[in-house]
Amino acid sequence: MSLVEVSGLTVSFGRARPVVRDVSFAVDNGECVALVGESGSGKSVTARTLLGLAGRGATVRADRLRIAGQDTGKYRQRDWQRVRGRTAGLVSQDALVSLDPLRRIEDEVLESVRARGVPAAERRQAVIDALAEVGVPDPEARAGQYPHQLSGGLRQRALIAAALAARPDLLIADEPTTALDVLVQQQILDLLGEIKRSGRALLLISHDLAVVASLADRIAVLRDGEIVESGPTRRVLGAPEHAYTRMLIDAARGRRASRPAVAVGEPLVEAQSVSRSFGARRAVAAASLTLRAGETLGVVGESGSGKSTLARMLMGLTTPDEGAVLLAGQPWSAASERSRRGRRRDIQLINQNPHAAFDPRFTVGQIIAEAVSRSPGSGRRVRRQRVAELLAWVGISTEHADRRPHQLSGGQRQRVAIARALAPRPRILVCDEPVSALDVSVRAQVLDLLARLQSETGVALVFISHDLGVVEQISDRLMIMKDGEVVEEGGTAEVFDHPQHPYTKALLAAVPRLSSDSGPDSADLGAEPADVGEIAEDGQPVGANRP
Amino acid sequence: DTGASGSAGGGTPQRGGTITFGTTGEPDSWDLHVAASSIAAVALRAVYDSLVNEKPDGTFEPWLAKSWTVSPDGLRYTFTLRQDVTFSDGTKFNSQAVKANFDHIAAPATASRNAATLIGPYLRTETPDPYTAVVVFSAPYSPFLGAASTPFLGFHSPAVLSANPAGIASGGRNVVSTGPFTFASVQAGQQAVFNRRPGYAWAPRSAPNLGESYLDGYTVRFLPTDAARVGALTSGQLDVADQVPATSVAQLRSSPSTTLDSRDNVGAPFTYALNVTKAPFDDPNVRVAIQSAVDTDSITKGLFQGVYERAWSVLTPSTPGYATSVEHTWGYDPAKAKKLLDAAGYTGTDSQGYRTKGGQRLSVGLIYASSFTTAEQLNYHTALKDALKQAGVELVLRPLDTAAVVQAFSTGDYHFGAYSLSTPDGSLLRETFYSKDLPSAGGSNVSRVADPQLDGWLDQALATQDVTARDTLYGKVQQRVLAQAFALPTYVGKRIFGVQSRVHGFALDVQNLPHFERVWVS
Amino acid sequence: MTSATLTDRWPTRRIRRSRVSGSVVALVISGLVVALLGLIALFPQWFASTSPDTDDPLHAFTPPGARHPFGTDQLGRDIYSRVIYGAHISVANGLVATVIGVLLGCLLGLVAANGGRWADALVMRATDVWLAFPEILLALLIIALIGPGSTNIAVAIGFAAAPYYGRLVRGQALVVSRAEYVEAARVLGVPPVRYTLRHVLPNIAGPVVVLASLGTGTAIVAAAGLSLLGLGPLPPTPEWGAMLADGQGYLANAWWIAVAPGLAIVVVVLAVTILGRNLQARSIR
Amino acid sequence: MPPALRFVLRRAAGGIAVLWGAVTVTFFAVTAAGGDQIDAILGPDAANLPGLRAQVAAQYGLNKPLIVQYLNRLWSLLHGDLGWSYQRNEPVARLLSGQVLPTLELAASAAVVGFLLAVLLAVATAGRGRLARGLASLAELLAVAVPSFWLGIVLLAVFSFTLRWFPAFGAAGVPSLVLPTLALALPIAGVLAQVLRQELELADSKPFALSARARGLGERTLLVRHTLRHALLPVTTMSAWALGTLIGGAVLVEQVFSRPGLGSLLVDAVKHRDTPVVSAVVILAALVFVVANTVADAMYPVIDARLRVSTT
Ligand SMILES: Nc1ncnc2c1ncn2[C@@H]1O[C@H](COP(=O)(O)OP(=O)(O)OP(=O)(O)O)[C@@H](O)[C@H]1O
Ligand SMILES: Nc1ncnc2c1ncn2[C@@H]1O[C@H](COP(=O)(O)OP(=O)(O)OP(=O)(O)O)[C@@H](O)[C@H]1O
Ligand SMILES: [Mg+2]
Ligand SMILES: [Mg+2]
Repeated sequence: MSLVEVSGLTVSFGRARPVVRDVSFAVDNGECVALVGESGSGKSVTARTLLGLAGRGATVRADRLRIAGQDTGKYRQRDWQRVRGRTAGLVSQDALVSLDPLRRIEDEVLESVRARGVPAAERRQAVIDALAEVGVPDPEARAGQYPHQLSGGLRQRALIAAALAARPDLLIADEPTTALDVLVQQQILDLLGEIKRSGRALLLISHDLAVVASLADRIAVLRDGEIVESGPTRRVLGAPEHAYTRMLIDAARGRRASRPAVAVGEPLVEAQSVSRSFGARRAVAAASLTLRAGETLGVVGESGSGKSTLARMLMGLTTPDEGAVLLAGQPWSAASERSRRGRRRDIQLINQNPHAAFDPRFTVGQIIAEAVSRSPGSGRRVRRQRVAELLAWVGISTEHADRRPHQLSGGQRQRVAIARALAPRPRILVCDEPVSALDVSVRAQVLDLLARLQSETGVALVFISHDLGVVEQISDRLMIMKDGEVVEEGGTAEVFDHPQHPYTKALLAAVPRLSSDSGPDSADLGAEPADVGEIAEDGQPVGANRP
Repeated sequence: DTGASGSAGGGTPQRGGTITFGTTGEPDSWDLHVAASSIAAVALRAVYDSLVNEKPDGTFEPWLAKSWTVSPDGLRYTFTLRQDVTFSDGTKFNSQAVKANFDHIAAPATASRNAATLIGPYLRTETPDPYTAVVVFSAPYSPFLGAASTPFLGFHSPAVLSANPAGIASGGRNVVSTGPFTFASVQAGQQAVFNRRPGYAWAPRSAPNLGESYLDGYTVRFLPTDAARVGALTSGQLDVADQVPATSVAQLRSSPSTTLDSRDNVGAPFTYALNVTKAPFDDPNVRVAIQSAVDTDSITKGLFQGVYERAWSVLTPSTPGYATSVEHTWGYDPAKAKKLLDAAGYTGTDSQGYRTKGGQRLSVGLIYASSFTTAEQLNYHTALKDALKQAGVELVLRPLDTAAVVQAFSTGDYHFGAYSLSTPDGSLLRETFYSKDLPSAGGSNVSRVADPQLDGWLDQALATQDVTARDTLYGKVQQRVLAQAFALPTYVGKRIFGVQSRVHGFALDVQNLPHFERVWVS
Repeated sequence: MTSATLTDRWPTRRIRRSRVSGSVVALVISGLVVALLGLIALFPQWFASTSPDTDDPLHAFTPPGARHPFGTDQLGRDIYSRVIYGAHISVANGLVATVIGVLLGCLLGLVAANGGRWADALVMRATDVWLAFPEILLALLIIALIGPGSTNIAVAIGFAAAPYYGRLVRGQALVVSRAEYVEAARVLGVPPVRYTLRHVLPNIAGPVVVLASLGTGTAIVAAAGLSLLGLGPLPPTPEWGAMLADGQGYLANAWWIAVAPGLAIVVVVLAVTILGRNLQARSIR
Repeated sequence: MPPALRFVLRRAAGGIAVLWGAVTVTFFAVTAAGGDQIDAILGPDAANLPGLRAQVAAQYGLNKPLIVQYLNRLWSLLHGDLGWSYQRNEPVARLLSGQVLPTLELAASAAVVGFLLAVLLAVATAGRGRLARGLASLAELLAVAVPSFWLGIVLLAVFSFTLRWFPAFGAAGVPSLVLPTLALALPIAGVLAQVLRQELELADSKPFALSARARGLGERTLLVRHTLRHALLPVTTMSAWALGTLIGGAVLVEQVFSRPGLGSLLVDAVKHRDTPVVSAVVILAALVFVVANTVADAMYPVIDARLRVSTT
């Protein structure tokens, strides 16, 4: 008997098209099943439906939906409450905000402990045990703390503890690592591995095949509410049948770009040991870089390492405390804003969050037109033509020109941002996490666009990301940043193959990747993190300074 | 005369109980020597006694004074005082007390508003012996007995007067006098509480209750909103409501648990004085035109739902000296108004329909103290404005703060001033139309009339002690005032009390003041 | 970071979206009602049946009926016509107060946002003090100083509301001038004057317009309240609050005098509130 | 010093500064506009008596330099001396003391009733079907749009004058409190209910609510343990606004119901330009406001641990 048996599951909200369609799968005792798919493919809805929490206004139909052998077709609220926590525990998607910020950790875990029926006197100990079980250091002290006092990794652990404390047969983990830094992600995956080894069934949900590959016995690939492919992990990864699965695998595997040799031209932009502090915090410390025409410089580092600050100094938006930035050999950071204004079109910026970078009152056409009108010699007609040209170039149809940014999808927005950045025909394009907010499939399109852009216009790129896999695809050279300092710099292949700095090593090791024969047994989970210090266990919320 | 009627019947008086009396507001001062408002007199009548008592027929009887004489020249009033009277703090009432009080009224520092007018050309008080007081005037002053019968010329305890005269204004235990009740406490804006004075035994002879009050006490609540007062009466929160608005009369009449007790106001009706010194009111044609342009009949009937009568004269009909001969001698006549204004040269018409002369709009102003103007009066101002507009005259309302009104009255910078006065007799005419009684001199000659003929009649009336002769003179005055349109009388207000049926013996005296010592409850 | 800014304390800012006021239908209806009210306020003579201040004392206190839909008052004036003409005054009061508040608020907010740290601190502390007075009380204090009357009431209310707008404008100005889309314009080399006109001001204006439309309702109510206290325009001006005050005295025998102007206030406030919230819901997206 | 205490002390200092500002502003506003203070003191009849003006000026210290007057004012305020009413010729403090209680009674009962109504309405309708929420938000919108003073008039007309269920005036006992409380509480309840419901629904849609449900919590437990606390946070923020509305509304409602209290005192004083009374009431209101605000600020960290340590 399977723990969970689903067949023909269809979930719809209101009169809209069902968001989950005819989904079937099963989870057996002690087994780990992974649901993989891009954002909006219906992973979370499927998972919640297993707990009777599909959501307000949801209509659930299924040929068969059995939990622990019981048919849930006639379940009422009360029956579901018995299933929740006890039969199946959920570690929900937004780990960082899934703990009630107004209550202590112990109160949250206690709810599960109580549900398990632990006598009052032993509850406190049970809570501590539950926390210790998931590897929370110093559980006695942590129990009394509030979520905001815990780092992201610890919060995720506490959430898992709260789910496990009720001793469920099945643990559903919905994107358990998405909001976390690479190194922390690794730790959580290790923990899940342990849980699985302890004999509990796991339903693992992720958009990233690489994350689940090492744990899952079986994988189901969801797309647009339907399972396009499913089967044993080794089979799915080794011999994908569906094109979509193949694309996911490609994205997860990473492709080292076979880039033509770099044309070493004049330095376009130069940072000469620039530093910048905000109050006591040193955001960037004595960083230097040189960017030449036609090359791509990747800048990598975890959240808060100073990447954006460096980018802003290159853009002349933040003045360095020390050091100087030169643009085409001329003073740039030291120049007055007035004198910079005319030269600004040479260096353009693409932001992580394009939505915020558009005036909400402007249409796409107006946004581009504003950028175009800054370029010289443009009559009204010429300008309109150029707008159309630019939009066509980034693959936005002209009918979108009258829309406002909030009416576009994330990928479309980023393309509009690229079109705007291109409008003044810049020589340098600074991209600050341009694809972090995008789905795998969209991400690939945008990266392709940038690559094409570079080959067609010869623009120099500064490409900032926290994701090594992404940088690897596009960069000629790499810069690794940690706590504001550049810890390593070199050609991409060189850094990947022969990392020098221990931090770089740890970073590379922590990236889950798919080797061609990935599977639960042969997973390349990487070594234990090298000596890089505990990350964010100091009460400083991880990712707090993310937009 | 409804004064003694209403709720008088109902068996033998019983002792005990209290009543709550709702009035329109809080007195401006609890010191009757200072206060201007009649509310103070209403609330405190039963706390103070007077030298003499005015009877319903207009004659006087002994009260704190056993007897009195007036010197032939009218300058000296000699009172022989009762010897058994004490203040509630135990001080004896004697001629020294009379002197101290009258001197207090006359002293400028007291800043008396009403009592100083009432006491007239006061010179001094002589005290030949402890129980004889001689009040001396600088000019003959025949209304003095009437004045002395009001509570405004009542007596504070000399002890208080010497210790803390300023404190009297704030009421409560600072108010100490000889009357049948004592002032227990006051809460600003809310209420004042009064208790029975044990051992009171010097009521005037005609009083229905000669001894201590029947009630243990009474409470005066300040309820400025008419609707609230009426509502409180119907819901039983009040035993007696003062100044029931005319528009509520019909409703209250139909209620079995309450009775109404009403009295025409004594004194001047609500009157608009036309300032004859200010153009265009220096032109009699314009004044008479104004008089003819206002349909006081209809306005009064509508606004007061037939409860008040229109006024024919500058005295109310129940005031001694009222001349019935002026009735129907003037009134609403739009054609006449039109003709007179044409005659006065206001023949043009401007874009808003007002008459003009030489391009100048016929526009006049009415000043009033906003904080002392009742809703009824303000409604009348509004009605006047519209009536004059129909005749092509613009009326500009000019609400001012009190100081500014006083200022304007003393400089004469106004067209209309409005007043209604309560004074027990026709001597009011002197106050309102005698050339020397301008507001700046403390009088009420708001019309600013300086008419030798009027002055002559009024002088004669002041000098004579003959009531019939005096009334004839007052009649002439009224006729001339109206013929000349020095003033536009509008309506005769009524003082209407709503009384719960459990309350007995509630009655107003000639001065429209309640005597709580005569009231009892069943 | 401790407490929300005072602007947040204006409750209307917090109200995101409610069922009734959130739909397009509500937007259209409230927009139409506001437009109609605007027409009435501008051209009362098109809607009124008679002049608002012609007395007819012999028909005083006529209950609502065919001839007088809202009845007549103590002087026999047609209450319907008075309510219609009153729209002119009450709406004008609300608008004048709001305009004063917005102008003063913009001045404060822009000075605080752009005048450097000291100016900012000074303005913020001043608004702290300002906001410590409840609005009506502050208006009363001002009236005690400058005297009653229609204009003075509008001035007092506008003055009392100014710090709310000031805080909003300051906050908006700070947020908008640091917004990434303004930065994007700078990156393109757009000169300051131009991006301020094109991007900063219009985006500040949005929320201010929303708050102002909600504030107009509040101001109309406040003005009526002060008139009710007898601090309003002179009779026979058909101001709604003054009419309420009139009617208050005749509640027992002629309830309709106080009911009609009150209903008028409710309709206006409902319309501008629903409109304001719709605008807000739209602008928050 | 523990951070919590330091926090409270800092807020208190801020409050005192605001209060000082309020006193200063009122003082200078009154003196700047108050050329006629002496007229107001003397009243209608005595205003033009020559010697009296100087005498009064001396008596009230109005002849001293402005700065001395100001310092005197501060000094006497520190001693609880609120000044002297021109119109009633009494210490303002004594005038106020008699009127504070009825106003407090009204404001407190309106606050409690308004809050309870709001919580009941919000809890009963949050997350319910379209109809229930539609009706509730319609009611709330109406409650917000109906001015409390007019509501008072209507309540009076219906329940007092027509049905005679409640007394029409006064401050005696519970019956006389019912109608004014309702008039004052309903608009506030409308606003609070809206905010509460939105916050409840917002909290309910947060991930932590999902994980709590996934732990098997029932709806009522979820409400009590989790979402209600979240919804109450913004209500705490709004307490200052509600207080201002209560005080302002009380002035008008007291007038409508002829209730004794600060409102009638204040209105009377405004009409008579009795500036010492007006400024005393206004300062008193500012004091209450500042205290309430400080309390509310001190409450945040109690409710929300995130605000306890100042990490920035
Ligand atoms: N309560 C709800 N009401 C209406 N639509 C919903 C609701 N919950 C989810 N949806 C819709 O269902 C679809 C699937 O959502 P779901 O959260 O399952 O996606 P997902 O695969 O988990 O994506 P992600 O990776 O972004 O978490 C989406 O289009 C989403 O908008
Ligand atoms: N304007 C600012 N004021 C104060 N501190 C700042 C400011 N900008 C950045 N910092 C701080 O400087 C440090 C570096 O920030 P930066 O944004 O450059 O990091 P990042 O590497 O881009 O991180 P992320 O991946 O989260 O975007 C952070 O600790 C951040 O909190
Ligand atoms: Mg999801
Ligand atoms: Mg960044």
